[in-house]
Amino acid sequence: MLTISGSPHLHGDNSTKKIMYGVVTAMLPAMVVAIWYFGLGALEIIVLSVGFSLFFEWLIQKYLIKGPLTITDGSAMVTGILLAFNVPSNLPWWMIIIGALVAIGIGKMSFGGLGKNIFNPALVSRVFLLVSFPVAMTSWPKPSPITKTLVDTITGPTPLGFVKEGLGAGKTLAELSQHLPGYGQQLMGQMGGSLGEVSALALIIGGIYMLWKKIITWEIPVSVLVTVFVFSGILWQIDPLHYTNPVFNLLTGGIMLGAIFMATDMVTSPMTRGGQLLFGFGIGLITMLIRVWGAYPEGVSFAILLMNSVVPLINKGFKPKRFGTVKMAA
Amino acid sequence: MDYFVIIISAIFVSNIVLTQFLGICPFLGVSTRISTSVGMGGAVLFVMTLATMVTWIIQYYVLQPMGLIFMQTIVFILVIAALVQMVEIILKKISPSLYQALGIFLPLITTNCAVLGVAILTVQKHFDLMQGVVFSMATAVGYTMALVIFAGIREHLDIIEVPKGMRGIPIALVTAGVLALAFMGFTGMVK
Amino acid sequence: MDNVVFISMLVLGALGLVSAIILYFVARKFKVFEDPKIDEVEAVLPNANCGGCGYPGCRPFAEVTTKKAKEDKSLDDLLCPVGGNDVMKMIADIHGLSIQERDPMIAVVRCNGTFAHSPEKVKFEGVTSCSFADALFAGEGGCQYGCLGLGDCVDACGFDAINMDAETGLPVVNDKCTACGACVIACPRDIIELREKGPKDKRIFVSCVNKDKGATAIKNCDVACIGCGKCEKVCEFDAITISNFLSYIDFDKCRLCRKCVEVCPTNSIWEVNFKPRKPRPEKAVKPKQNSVNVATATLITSQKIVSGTKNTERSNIDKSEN
Amino acid sequence: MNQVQNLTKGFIKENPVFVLLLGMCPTLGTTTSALNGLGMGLATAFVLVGSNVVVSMVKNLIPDKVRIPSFIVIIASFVTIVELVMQAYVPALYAQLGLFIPLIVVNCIVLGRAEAFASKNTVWSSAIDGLGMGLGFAFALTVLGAVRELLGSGALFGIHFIKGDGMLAFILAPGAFIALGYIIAVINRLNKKTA
Amino acid sequence: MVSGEETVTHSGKIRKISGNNAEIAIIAKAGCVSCSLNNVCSVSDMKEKIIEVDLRQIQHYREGDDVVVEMKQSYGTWAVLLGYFFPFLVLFFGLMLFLHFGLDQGLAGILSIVLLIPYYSLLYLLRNFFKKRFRYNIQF
Amino acid sequence: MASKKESNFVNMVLALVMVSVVAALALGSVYMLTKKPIALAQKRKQEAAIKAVLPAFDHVKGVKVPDADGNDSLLFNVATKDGKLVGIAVNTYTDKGFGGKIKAMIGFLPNGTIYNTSILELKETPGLGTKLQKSKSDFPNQFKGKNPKTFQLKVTKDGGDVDAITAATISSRAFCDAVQRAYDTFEKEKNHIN
Amino acid sequence: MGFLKTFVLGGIHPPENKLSAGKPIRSLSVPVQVVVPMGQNLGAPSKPVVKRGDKVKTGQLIAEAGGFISSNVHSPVSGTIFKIDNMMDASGFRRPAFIIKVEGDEWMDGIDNTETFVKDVTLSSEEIIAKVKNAGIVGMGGATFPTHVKLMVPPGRNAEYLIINGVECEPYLTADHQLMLEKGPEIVVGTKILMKALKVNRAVIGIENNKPDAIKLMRDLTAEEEGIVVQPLKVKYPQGGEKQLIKAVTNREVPSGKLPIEVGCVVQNVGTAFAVYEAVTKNKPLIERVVTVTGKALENPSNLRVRIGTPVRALVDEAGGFPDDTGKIIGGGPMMGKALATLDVPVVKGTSGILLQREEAAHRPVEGPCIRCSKCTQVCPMGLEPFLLSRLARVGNYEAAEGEGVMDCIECGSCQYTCPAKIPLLDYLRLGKNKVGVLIRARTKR
Ligand SMILES: Cc1cc2nc3c(=O)[nH]c(=O)nc-3n(C[C@H](O)[C@H](O)[C@H](O)COP(=O)(O)O)c2cc1C
Ligand SMILES: Cc1cc2nc3c(=O)[nH]c(=O)nc-3n(C[C@H](O)[C@H](O)[C@H](O)COP(=O)(O)O)c2cc1C
Ligand SMILES: Cc1cc2nc3c(=O)[nH]c(=O)nc-3n(C[C@H](O)[C@H](O)[C@H](O)COP(=O)(O)O)c2cc1C
Ligand SMILES: Cc1cc2nc3c(=O)[nH]c(=O)nc-3n(C[C@H](O)[C@H](O)[C@H](O)CO)c2cc1C
Ligand code: SF4
Ligand code: SF4
Ligand code: SF4
Ligand code: SF4
Ligand code: FES
Repeated sequence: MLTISGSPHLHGDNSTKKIMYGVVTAMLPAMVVAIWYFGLGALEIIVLSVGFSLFFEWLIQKYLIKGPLTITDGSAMVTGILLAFNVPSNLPWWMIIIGALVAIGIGKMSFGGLGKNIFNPALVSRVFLLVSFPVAMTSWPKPSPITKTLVDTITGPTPLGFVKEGLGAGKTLAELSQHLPGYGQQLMGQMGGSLGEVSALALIIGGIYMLWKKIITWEIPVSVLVTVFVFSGILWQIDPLHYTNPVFNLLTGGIMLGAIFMATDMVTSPMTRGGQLLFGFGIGLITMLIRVWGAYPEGVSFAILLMNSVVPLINKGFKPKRFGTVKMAA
Repeated sequence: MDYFVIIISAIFVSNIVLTQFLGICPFLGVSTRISTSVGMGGAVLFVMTLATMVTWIIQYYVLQPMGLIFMQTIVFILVIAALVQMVEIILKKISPSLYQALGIFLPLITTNCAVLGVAILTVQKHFDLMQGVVFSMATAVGYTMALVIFAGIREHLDIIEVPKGMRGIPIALVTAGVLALAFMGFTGMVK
Repeated sequence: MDNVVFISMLVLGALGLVSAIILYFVARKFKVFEDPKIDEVEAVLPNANCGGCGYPGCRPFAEVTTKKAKEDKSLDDLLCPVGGNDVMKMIADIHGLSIQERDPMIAVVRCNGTFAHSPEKVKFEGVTSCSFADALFAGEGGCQYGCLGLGDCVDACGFDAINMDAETGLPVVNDKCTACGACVIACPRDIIELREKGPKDKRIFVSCVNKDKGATAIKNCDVACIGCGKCEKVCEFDAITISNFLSYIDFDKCRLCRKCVEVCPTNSIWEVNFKPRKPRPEKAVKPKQNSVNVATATLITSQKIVSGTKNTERSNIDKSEN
Repeated sequence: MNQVQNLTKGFIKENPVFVLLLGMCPTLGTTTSALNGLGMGLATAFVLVGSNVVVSMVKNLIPDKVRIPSFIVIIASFVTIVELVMQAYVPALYAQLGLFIPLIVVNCIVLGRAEAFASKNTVWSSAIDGLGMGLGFAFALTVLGAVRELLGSGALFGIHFIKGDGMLAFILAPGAFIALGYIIAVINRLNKKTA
Repeated sequence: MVSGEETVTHSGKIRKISGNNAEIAIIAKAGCVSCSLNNVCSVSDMKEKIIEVDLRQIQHYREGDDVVVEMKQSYGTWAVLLGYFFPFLVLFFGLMLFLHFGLDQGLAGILSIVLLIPYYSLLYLLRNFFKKRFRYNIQF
Repeated sequence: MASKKESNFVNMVLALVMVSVVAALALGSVYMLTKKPIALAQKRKQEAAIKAVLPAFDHVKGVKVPDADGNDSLLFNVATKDGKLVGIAVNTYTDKGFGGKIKAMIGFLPNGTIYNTSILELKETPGLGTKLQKSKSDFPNQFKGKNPKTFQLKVTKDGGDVDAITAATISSRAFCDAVQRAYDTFEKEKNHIN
Repeated sequence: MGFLKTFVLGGIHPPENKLSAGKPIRSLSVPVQVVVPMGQNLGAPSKPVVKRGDKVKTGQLIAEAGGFISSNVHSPVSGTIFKIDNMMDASGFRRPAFIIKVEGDEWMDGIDNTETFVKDVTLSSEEIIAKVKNAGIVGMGGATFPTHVKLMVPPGRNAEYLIINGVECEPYLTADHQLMLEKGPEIVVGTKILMKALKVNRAVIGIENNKPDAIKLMRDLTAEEEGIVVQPLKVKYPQGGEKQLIKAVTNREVPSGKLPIEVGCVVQNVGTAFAVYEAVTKNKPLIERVVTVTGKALENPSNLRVRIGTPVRALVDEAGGFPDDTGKIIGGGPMMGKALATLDVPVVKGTSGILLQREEAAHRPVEGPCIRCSKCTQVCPMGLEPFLLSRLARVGNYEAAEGEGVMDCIECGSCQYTCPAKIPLLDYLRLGKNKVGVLIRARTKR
């Protein structure tokens, strides 16, 4: 039988699935690093997080929304992995289940599922967990190559937390910096932190892959990182004893993970390039404000959520240039 | 207290809607028009400031000297209600066309809860007059900000298919909750 | 000590005085009179805000009735189709008037191009919107007048009174219908009509809107009205007219004698809510739909019509079909 | 409508919080625990009943144009009375509820019932109405408080069920919004089913 | 923008027609539309606002008709500035000024409220200008 | 139904004034009635706090004392039994809490030893900073019977003797600050009391 | 070659699949019966001037323009008017049409039916326009807008550029390309005639860079011609869109809601230019056109010259017969063409191609939720936000859709092609355009 439909009768070969599994691929290096440093605990967290994210998505779609099932589109898997990336590797298993429920239930399905949410689901969950279980969420196991971690885990602070603590107690950076990991270690990920955020290098590799595959555009990550670099650079120039240097700010904490994988979530970021630049700038700025003056040592998650909330406004303000709306010089 | 601290605190750290829980009803029922939200912010700004000034004077020059602090609630609410109406009458008398333009533009400013709340808070926090005025101004700004952000989100929610059970108030509340979660990031910025 | 009480009385009294004065002037400035009857009327209205009455909502309708009642002392050309006679009577009571009872109406779908009768010739893919499909092509069954089956009418109905039958691909009106007419407006093909419900909900109508010549019509749908004129001839009450190869039964004139139903060679005339006929041998092969209620009315015969019906080509009487 | 229905409708069908969505501020602001919610709810209920009774008593003495301010004065008086009494006899609870006690005066439910019901009905039915609505409000606040307390600290009315804490987020501001959002969603669903 | 300036619309009802003027009552939609009792919640504001519209171009309206009043959005912004924002500035800077001169807080407060009187007088003087500037019309 | 009063000027003024006056009367009376209980409740609260942090006493006297840096003043509740000094309960505070100000009462024995502590007011995070309160954790107990002369009022992380509440170092540190403030002022002023 | 001219906003690169490229144009023999619809142009349908049973000659006027924006219709064959009846058109609707039984091929007097090349034209602008009008020429680029209307520059406007649209950016289609290769000189003359009619002295022939032979040929042919240049363009869909072409060639933007003449441009398709040539120099009305018949399953994708009214089935038979696994028949190109319900519909003046899609290619991919990736916005040549417009149409907020510019959409389909969630964006946009159109009409009526 012939088919009748409106034009166009051709379709490009890009698809939601391709995009989502592309992101998963891009996260592989960071995943490998996480397992290398944090051991099977990291693997367990990732598996639990992904598994329960998919499970809750299925459950809600099947029994509450009663709509089509879309767990195979890969978006819940991305959310699951990113949630796992955002927690310490020794988080109790039941907390990660609560996290998956919050991410999928509150962050995503309450709004109707993929594409409808305003806030980044993984971050909603991370912040929810952070606020609910501050103790567990801020005890970081010290990373060590996989062979050792199987034996024991020692907890230690993240470099950012350490610095903030120290500064709060009236110490100067000079004293503190002796105890900080070097840049090489920071790049490779040999420092305390959430399991996916530690290795800047692995994250950057993933980012380049996504840029190459045209999954993301450069605007958001670059504007976030540049803002952080410039802002912290200025403070550092003013008072290098009390403000950390810009490279340290880029390599530690969740800024790389946030800028490359979480701020770029297309669902929750602005549509136009101008809007994306502003979005990235906002994230960088708020992150630094929280890092420097807030109570929390790290502010990326809050910054992204806050900027998520103004995305509708940004979208209103930054429209694409419409054809034929500029007066010709005639 | 430092004015700067008061301002940051009232706008971000203890945002009136998201952490103080005042003026929730208009916040939830806010229109999706961003420009009207800003306009409403302007009105709230004036009304709050004026109300705070008047109630502050009454508190410290009438109630306290006369030992009538216990009548704070009743006096404040009467004064605020009267003030708001007076502003309206004056505007209408002075320039009907201006008044009419406002009438078309703005939804009702039923923010009694927030206005009275701020007036009482100003007194509770032992602010002096200028601090009180700055506080109410910053509160109004924080209120407007929350309103505008929410107007934007509402517009988005209007064109997507929110699941049936969550449509309307439930999703608005959940969104407000997540927004409040995000605002917790400002915790501790001012002591 | 008592002077605290005294002072408070003084202060509050003064405040009360000031407010009273202000309010007095406010009241004078903003005096608005609204007839309390409007509220009363609004209270008896169904509050469906469907617009079926021709006004934007229930409150405006309440205002109009109140105004009319005051000025014209009659509510005759006003009707809340949803509330029907009962509600209109209540409104009239509020105003101390009486009303003319009106025959209740119901929406009927004048197309029977089910999957069986008008088999799909092509498959449509795209948004489920009749108005979109109408602009794109003639229809899956090839009838350019028939129902597209994409449910614009269903979406328009605020009373859950119309739904798509998955088996036939046609909308079915159930007895929740309030005759608000929203579906009539929504249908891009003017298939839905409001008709009198008739005594005991009985009614007879032509379930087809195809204006093609008989031969063409029957090619796309075996229960199409071919405009043969048999019904027109057999009707003793002049209730049937044919124009553009399409028969139409005027419900004001129709006496429900059912003669036309019997003569229609293509079964395109429907009887609803009649008792089953006594089986007659020659008609047995062609059982008429005889459902007891409207909801099952579409389950009509799927029997093929013997073709070869002659259709007398008639000059086009330029009369719209309804 | 009979008196019993009048009394019970406020619980689910016409619950001022869950269905009519009134008085959101105290609802969110005071429900960190079931007990606090109950306290706030009862305080409001008292004001509701008191003002309803008085308003219905004086309804014929008050000209229309000063109706609203008179009602406000009456309501504010009851609020102040509650304030004073709580300060005197339950100071701890008063300290917890803080700002929200004086704010009862602007709670739409109170003025709304005075205006919509008490100003048209007899003293007795106004009292019943006030009680019904007030208890409905108290019920809602208690439920929300209980949910938040249970999820937030693993306790109910101060009795702990688990060691340690629950999800702290529920005790804090975000949890108030989120919990209320889902409760309303559930109630909507229930009401739709029974309707 | 090509689509012209954005406008604000408001539905209302014609109360009275006198000559070329129509008094239109607009039911101000409360900020709290969610609140089902908002029609009784009138502590701080009016429910209905009357505006006047010049009917010279369009005559076919009768009293009681439902109409949509339309106004350019920028007028609304200006109205808010004039009606609320500038008086706020008067209050604020008045207070700052008086306190700067070392006045007692209460006095400074009262004086800055009194400052509103000249401000509103100014508005009063300008009322005819506003009348010309602020235009509304009935949509369609 | 009795006919409603008309809305004319006199009626309006009269009604509203009457309502106000009656309301004021009622309020004034309730105020008079509750005045004493309120004052009592407040006094009881303060006394209860003092009692909680000091050994038994029969008489207490409040003295405002400039604090150690001389910027502010603290309230010293000087408790005596049979005219003999039992201890001093210091109303102290700190601004360094996670959520801002924390107010506390610290009871010092005449020799400077901490008898007990209690929290009067705090805005810390429930479940974390709120563990400063006695009902919520053992944290405050470690101060009992310690003399700040020998007991370093600093969390262990900063080289002191106080075991911080897990994940609430900031609050713990703030509490130490409040105690320190009280102790410094106590040391400075104890000789001027009496 | 990154520096070729093109339009700025958006655009996509669907696979070209020009299967019939380079295939010489073959003339299809005259069928035994033709169906000539009365409404073949954008605008009002034409009014018949012959009756049932009349004998007509090839090129005889059988219906005349029914309004200002309307055009004449001529008999494409000689024979008898068998019937004037409602006949199925491409969308399956029955609309009035002539059914002509073919009897021989007897042409009207005065029509020069030879291939001789006439180079010089001495007519005035008005005379040319009159001839174009008489010949019933409509735009051959697909929109079928009556050409003579386009040539009548409204008072107060001034045409500066004639742009000949040889872009053919649609995948699969090759008719224009082949026409340029075979009838280059005629097209150049047609262009000159159009320039004269419009009283312009500049004409640009825009050709995409994937047709280097055509560019070269046209360059050679116009080398001597004053004022005519050939502009190679970067390959990007929808370069052939009028507004995009004007932007690419002249860097002018036709203001939203306005016509090209606003910026001094008139765009004509190469086919139109050829038809104008034939009409003016040879008095030949528009009774035949070149149609690309193509599709991956077709044995012999071809460029055919056919009489208007020939059944599509005849074309498909000529191109190798109807393949069994055909899932969709498209009249036009794959991006903008219309799906046909049957092969039994006639070729009309606007039929530029017939594309047969295989069953597996004929179906829409499954639709998922929009992931707000903004790809649709990035490719929209009109700078619209298709995801937003489609949502607004879906929830019925047509006023907002109008404000967001839904009426500017040129229905190029780039957005839907690109969307990773496979949302039928253009369906919704069309729905929105329909409804907004109703709104606008209601408004202007008031
Ligand atoms: C929601 C939330 C609330 C917190 N509240 C407190 C608090 O009240 N007091 C506190 O000292 N730390 C609080 N913290 C933890 C601090 O941010 C910081 O991590 C901690 O004080 C220092 O870590 P440590 O005590 O484990 O060394 C909170 C953290 C979160 C996420
Ligand atoms: C109502 C209407 C009026 C038009 N008037 C003119 C005109 O006066 N001059 C002109 O050159 N083109 C005119 N056009 C033609 C359009 O500019 C355009 O060429 C036509 O719609 C086909 O373009 P397309 O194939 O890109 O859609 C008109 C089109 C429409 C729909
Ligand atoms: C998206 C789009 C693509 C088009 N592509 C072509 C094309 O490739 N070639 C062409 O001649 N016309 C194309 N057209 C039609 C032109 O816009 C325009 O109607 C035509 O060039 C005008 O010439 P005509 O009136 O002679 O047809 C396209 C239109 C649209 C909207
Ligand atoms: C580049 C990219 C980044 C993403 N980042 C996140 C993320 O940070 N958190 C998340 O929950 N989902 C993320 N997703 C997955 C998906 O968009 C997300 O589940 C939706 O927000 C759910 O509607 C990402 C997807 C892509 C393509
Ligand atoms: S079926 Fe039609 S007429 Fe009947 S209620 Fe529904 S929309 Fe109204
Ligand atoms: S009756 Fe009309 S609106 Fe309803 S499905 Fe059929 S075509 Fe669509
Ligand atoms: S079809 Fe319309 S909206 Fe989509 S890309 Fe083309 S012009 Fe833009
Ligand atoms: S391309 Fe598709 S998925 Fe992406 S924003 Fe547009 S509509 Fe949404
Ligand atoms: S209770 Fe309604 S605004 Fe606060």
